[in-house]
Amino acid sequence: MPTFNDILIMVPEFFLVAAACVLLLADAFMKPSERVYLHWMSIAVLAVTIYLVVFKQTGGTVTAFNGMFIRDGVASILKVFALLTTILVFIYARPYLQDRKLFVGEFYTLTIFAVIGVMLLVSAGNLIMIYLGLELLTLSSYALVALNRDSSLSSEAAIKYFVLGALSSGMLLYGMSMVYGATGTLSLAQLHTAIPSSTMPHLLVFGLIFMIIGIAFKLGAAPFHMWIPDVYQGAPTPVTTFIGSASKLAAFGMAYRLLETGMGDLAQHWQLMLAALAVLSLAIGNLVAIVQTNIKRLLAYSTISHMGYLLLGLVNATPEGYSAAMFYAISYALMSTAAFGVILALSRAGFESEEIDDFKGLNQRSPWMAFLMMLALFSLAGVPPMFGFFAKLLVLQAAIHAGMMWLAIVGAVFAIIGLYYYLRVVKVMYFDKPVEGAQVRLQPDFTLRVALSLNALVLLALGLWWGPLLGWCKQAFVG
Amino acid sequence: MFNHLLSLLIWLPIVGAVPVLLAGSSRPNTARWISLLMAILTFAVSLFLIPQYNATTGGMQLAESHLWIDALNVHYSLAVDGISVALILLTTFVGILVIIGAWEVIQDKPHQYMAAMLVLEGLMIGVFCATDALLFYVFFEAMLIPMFILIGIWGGPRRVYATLKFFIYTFLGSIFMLIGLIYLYLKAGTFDLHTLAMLPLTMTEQSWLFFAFLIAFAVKVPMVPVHTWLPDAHVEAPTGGSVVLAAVMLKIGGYGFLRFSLPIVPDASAHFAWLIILLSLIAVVYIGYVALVQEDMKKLVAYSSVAHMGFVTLGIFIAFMLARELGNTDAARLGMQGAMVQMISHGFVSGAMFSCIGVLYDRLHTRQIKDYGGVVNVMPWFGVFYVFFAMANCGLPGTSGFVGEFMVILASFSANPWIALFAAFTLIIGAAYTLWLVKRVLWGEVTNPHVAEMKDINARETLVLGGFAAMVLIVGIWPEPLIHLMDSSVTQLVQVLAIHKV
Amino acid sequence: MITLSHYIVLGAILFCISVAGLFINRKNVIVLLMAIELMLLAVNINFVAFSRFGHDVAGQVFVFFILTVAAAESAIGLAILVLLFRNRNTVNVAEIDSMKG
Amino acid sequence: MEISTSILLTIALAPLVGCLLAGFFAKQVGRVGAHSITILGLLISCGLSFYVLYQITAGNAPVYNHTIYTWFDIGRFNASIGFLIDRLTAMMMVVVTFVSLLVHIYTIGYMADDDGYQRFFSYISLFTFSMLMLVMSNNFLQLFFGWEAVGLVSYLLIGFWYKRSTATFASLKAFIVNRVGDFGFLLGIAAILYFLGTLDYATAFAHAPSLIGKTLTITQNTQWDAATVICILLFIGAMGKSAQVPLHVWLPDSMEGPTPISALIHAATMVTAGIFMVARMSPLYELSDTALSLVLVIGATGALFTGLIGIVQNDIKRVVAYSTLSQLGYMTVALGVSAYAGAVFHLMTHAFFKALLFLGAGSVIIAMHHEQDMRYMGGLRKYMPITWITMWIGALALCGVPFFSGFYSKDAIIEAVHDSHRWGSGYAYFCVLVGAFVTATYTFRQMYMTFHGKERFKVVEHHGHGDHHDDHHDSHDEHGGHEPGVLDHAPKESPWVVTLPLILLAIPSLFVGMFTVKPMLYGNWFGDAIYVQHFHNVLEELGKGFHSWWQTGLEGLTQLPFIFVAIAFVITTYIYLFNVALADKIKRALYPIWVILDRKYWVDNIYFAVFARGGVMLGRMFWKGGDAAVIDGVLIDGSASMIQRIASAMRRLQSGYLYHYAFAMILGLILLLGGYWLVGGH
Repeated sequence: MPTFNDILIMVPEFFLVAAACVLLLADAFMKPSERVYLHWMSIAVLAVTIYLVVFKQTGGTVTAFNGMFIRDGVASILKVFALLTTILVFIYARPYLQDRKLFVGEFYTLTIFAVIGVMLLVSAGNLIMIYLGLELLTLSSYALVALNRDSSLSSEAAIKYFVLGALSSGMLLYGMSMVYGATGTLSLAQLHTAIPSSTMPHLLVFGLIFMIIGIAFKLGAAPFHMWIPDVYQGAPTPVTTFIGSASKLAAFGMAYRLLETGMGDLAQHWQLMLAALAVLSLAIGNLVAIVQTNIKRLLAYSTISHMGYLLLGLVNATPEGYSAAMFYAISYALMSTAAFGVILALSRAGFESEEIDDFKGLNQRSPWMAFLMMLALFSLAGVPPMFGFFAKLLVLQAAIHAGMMWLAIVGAVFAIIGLYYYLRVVKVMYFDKPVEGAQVRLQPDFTLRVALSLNALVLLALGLWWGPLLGWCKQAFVG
Repeated sequence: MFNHLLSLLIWLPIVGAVPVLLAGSSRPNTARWISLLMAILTFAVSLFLIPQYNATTGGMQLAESHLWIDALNVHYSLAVDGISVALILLTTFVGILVIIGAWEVIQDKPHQYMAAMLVLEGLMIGVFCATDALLFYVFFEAMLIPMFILIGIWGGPRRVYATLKFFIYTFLGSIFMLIGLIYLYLKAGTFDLHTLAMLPLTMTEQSWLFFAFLIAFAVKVPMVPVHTWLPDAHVEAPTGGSVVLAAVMLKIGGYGFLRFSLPIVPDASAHFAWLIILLSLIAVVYIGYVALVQEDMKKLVAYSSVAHMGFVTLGIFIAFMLARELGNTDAARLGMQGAMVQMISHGFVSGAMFSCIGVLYDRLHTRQIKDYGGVVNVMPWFGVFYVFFAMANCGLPGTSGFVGEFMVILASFSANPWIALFAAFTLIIGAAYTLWLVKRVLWGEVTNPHVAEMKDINARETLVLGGFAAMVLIVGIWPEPLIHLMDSSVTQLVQVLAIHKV
Repeated sequence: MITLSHYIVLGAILFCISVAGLFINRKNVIVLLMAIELMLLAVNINFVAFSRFGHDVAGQVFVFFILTVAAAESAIGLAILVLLFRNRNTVNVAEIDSMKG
Repeated sequence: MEISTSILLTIALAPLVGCLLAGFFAKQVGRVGAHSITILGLLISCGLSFYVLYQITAGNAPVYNHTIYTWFDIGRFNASIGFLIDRLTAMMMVVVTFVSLLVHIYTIGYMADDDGYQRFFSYISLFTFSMLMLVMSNNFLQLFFGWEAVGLVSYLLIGFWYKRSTATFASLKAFIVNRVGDFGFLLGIAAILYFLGTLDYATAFAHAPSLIGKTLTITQNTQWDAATVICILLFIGAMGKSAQVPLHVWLPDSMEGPTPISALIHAATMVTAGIFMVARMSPLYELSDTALSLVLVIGATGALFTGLIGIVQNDIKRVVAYSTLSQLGYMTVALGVSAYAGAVFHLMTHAFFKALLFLGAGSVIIAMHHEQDMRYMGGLRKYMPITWITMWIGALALCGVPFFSGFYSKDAIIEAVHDSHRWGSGYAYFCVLVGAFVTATYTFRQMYMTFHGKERFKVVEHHGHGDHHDDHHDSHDEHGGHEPGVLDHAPKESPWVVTLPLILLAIPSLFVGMFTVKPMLYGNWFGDAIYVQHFHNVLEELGKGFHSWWQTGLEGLTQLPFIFVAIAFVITTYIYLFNVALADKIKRALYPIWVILDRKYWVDNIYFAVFARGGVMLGRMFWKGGDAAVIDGVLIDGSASMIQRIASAMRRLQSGYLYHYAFAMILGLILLLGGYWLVGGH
């Protein structure tokens, strides 16, 4: 029977659900001019949730509702960073939304619901919870992508996302059903113990394959990546930022829960599969990014390649590998928020600032913004001493440790190709002359500037001192 | 202060770049003076290395070590031996001249230029101090960013191609080294270079690691056939960028061989020494011919850099042949010392050559040899320096350019007369391309009316060229202090490379 | 005698039809929504069958959740479809290709 | 009493100080200041050199051999800067500083109108410093330093008139050809270090006998004798510096430089460095008959064949230049038969009379307003008697007419070759004997064409510009637009600063042989500085027949070389004084031979085509073919563009159609299932 203790364990989630409802109600009674309060309230709510997550994290693994919900270090770290990036998304989004008359309560509530989905997903202890968390996240995301109702691109992106998302969750479910059939349980913990004694190993692996497709889709690993470029491009940029950051943390959490917590004993099978997906993602992501002219699309392909690197960590299938992958997910979330943050900061009403050419000569017009973007790009490219380099270092190490030297070499080779397109953007910002008439916003909103500066500088700071974060990640998986 | 001398040296210019940047484009002179002050301060601090470093005992000294990344057992550990001290002094010295050299030349965003230079200087010093492989790698790669910016913003018309080529080429090389380092870490559980040197490795492992290190450092040196980024980078880089690139950055490749290939994979290095020696000789002969026909002054000097750096790699790897196959450790030391002196000397000589070309470029805005001719008619003092540096470039005794080449040739004769024969070919081809350049640029009648309007070097330029000239002359006439500084370190290296790991 | 296999095969067939519907259909987006529903039904059949034959009720509980979520999913799907039609005046799948490459 | 280090340092550094002051403070010190400072430096240097020579010979000072400072010290190898002063060095020091001093004085007159006055003084002082470092060295490192430093100054001085493209070309050529020699020289030094483990002369010579039996592995089956390898490599260096065939091509072109340096560097001192070096290395050369035979043959070839070219030259300086080549050949021949003392003796006499001939030629050139073509001269003796007489002294010395200094040295060489049994000595004897005839022919031809016969120039008084001295600097190139053979005013004798050196050089050209022949050639005057193995020692054999300079002179009158000279004298006198047209007739009759000589055996053309053109072609091939096409084109840009193409192709997969996206997912599913079936399904 559920006890009060179960509720206590889930306090952050309960608080956020309640707060989301309150915000939804509040929005209904607010005048458009007062909506800025909603903005700050949302941020405050997320901040309080972070506090609750951190405060509640007592160490060790705690479960609630008969193992439906797991609260452990992994979940807490992922939650903290998901909430944190969401706060950043909110701060970056406000001027953009205001300029486009999209500054509506739905954005906040839907995003918060999506975050709740993230939190449930990473804490799921049961296949049902996985499904529910995932659907809460994705359904909110579909709506968010279509937020700009007048945009033809947004609706196209939304329908593509929706159809493919539904297909992937259908496959995930189909896989779950097979695994359920082979083991007779939906609980991840029981699954773990039931797998070795299962009488239907093939069915189990079939189920695993379908589930991996669900994970790969969420991560955006090739060949299940096709939605990423279109959705990244079509969605309003703040939504893209959210999908590119918090959502990826959730995808990592889901992968960890399903593959390790649930199907850890099948590691020998899924390691190779993930390795194959990693190679494909690295190749497609890095190569196709080279020919992009739209920076959102470029970052979309870069996401695909980064997910390839993340898989390099997962392939290891040891706590060390998971911690490397989580470290990578966190670094990626921070880097992509920073990169999209700059895009958001520079866009104005009627001007999206999403073509690479719009960044021409940025160093002349706004050296600081150019510098921040450069930090983000070098971090994404994995150039020391940026944060992104150490993340890559760890996943390469994980791959080598797993005995897949070839995979690490593939990763390294594609890192070189990847470097090219990041440098191309730096080149445009620093070495090209500004185009006449391309008027990006040069004095962005104050809070945005502060937050963005912090965000980008953290990439440098964490590059110089990333030990504690790695320590937490390791501890989360070992402890 | 002496406990953290090395940290101070690294961080002083990097932190010093912040006020320079803050001075902004509206106060260029403030930015210039601050950066000059920082450069001089760094040089002054680096001078303390000489009394603080005990050259007679050798070994790594002035060590600092702090745990950096607990979870990965990475240390922020710094230490220097004689070779590092020499290279650091070279870096800080060139650092000052580069700032002075750019004084009025860089008019576009001088604060950013100066800041990039200072950051670059700090990072390069970091490379020479790091005794943790990962820390080394971080400095090694981070260096690319300011250089990328320097070439890209203040470079010539094809700067984008050149700077991208530079960055990607170097990155390509080093990423394989990173994989090698990770492999080593997984075996040893640490990135500490000293521990890695002690790590037993099979021949197969060593061979793979050797090539991983080779590609990283070969690109940096650069060795044939991965040298083609250098001419492009040099041609497009602003003068200061070229100077730093040639004077210090290339040395990092040679330095890397000493710190990584030699102690960690000595058997593979010995086994493949023939390959490096072959490539070095190709660099001397083949690149010499290529340099001969260049039409762009900077390209010519860039190619000559490749040829001269061939002596560095030759000297390092000839030591393997001498110490291992022939047991001639004294000759091995001679070769290794020659390589080291050549590194320092090439720093001064190539830096000076590029500064000279910069002086010409600032006046005529072309680097094509055919646009010049008869420059000495209008710029006699410049002519003095130019001829002097040209002579140093072709290794005239009495200039620093001679010392290293002389020692390497002497040592390689002891290994195999044929190697010495090809190496000594530089005497002919080096003189041919350098002096033909001098003939076409300096001598003759003034044919281009723009040349006739050129003014002789001003006090600032004289200071820069004079600084280089003084060092070239001092090292050339009396190299013993420099050699003494590095001798015990070189001796230890030679002892290390004679030890078989398998 | 209808065995577990029959149900599984039925589920598989339904799943295949739905998948085929997704990528063979080049006309109407609404057909896609139907295919998705069909896929979920295939999953549901699997769950129910496994639950029945495995004597475990959890599978059937899952089916309830799936049905509920599917309803929400359809609602959102249709809403997006409406939006798309409003912006494009078409729901033809072959015409939704303004973003590519 | 040992010579003090400070005296030696003063000798070496005084010219350097002069050079720096005159060079870097040219404006401040002015013209007078520049020549005063440098001449003062040279006076000190020269005076002290004489003092050192006196101490060494008469004062019985011991041989000085000390290190000044250490250059490097690595393990058992060390190199240092230091001086070795024995009789050989002392004699060289005197020759160098004395000729240099005279050339300094002469320059005051010769370069009076030149813009680069101070620069010139600075250079020649620098040269003196470098040359002193070379001869005073006690080790191979410093030898190489001096060796290359004199090369540098030679480069600077040949290209002194940097506006002339011929001059800059000649300077480049000289430097690079010298570098070819230095290439061998450096390898020779490396070989010495390898075999003997030291760069110090004394140690190396002491260990020289240990070379016997040692070999150098060239290929697996080829072993070369160590001493031979060392000596040949060192001799390659000497071939470059002393302009021996086939590295002689730079010396005639070096006449593009001002005449004083032709006298100083390209006749008296620098070009004899190779001879000096081989003599200094005699303990090594004595170990290898093969190397000495090579030296002999090369020297003999040069002595005859370069002399032949001199006969067809019309440029007054070039005649002397080819004569220098030929005389250097004589010295080399002497080395080749182990008559080192003979070589050095000839080096000394040659330094005097050849410097005299060059300076005399320079004096003529001044008078002719920088016209150097002898076809526009003639009959100058009445305008410039001092030059005329002194040059005749030099010419007779050069021809080896008895009692002149050249006679004693040259005759000794010819006799030594005659007595030698070394392989190649027969050929060498033929060469030097015929060479004597050739030498006399071109020398008398030159003297007649210049000073005797009809005047072949016109004097046209120019008006319209005030001071004609002003256009002199311009006239350095292309003769200022003058018509050849047309002078502004009549030639006149040069000023005393020019003629004084001529006279001072004429004295030793005339007398030095008589007084020094006995000790230097036969009296073992050099002591330990030169080492000859007993059974090679041809001079010792000759010495047995030597009684006095007077008797030798008288005997010389009846011997074959002098008879050749006499025949040459008769022929040339007849042709150039009495039947001028005959010269042209002979030329036409022997046209093919004339062409061969005029084209200098096409050696220059072949070198230029093969090494210069060929080098540039090779470089272009490497550059365009190797670097640009293969490495950059195929590997770098090629892979980049291939990646770009792949990317463009892959981009098309992202078609924008939902059903393709879904299909991709199904493909992924099939891939995973298929992979499982293939890899782990069993």
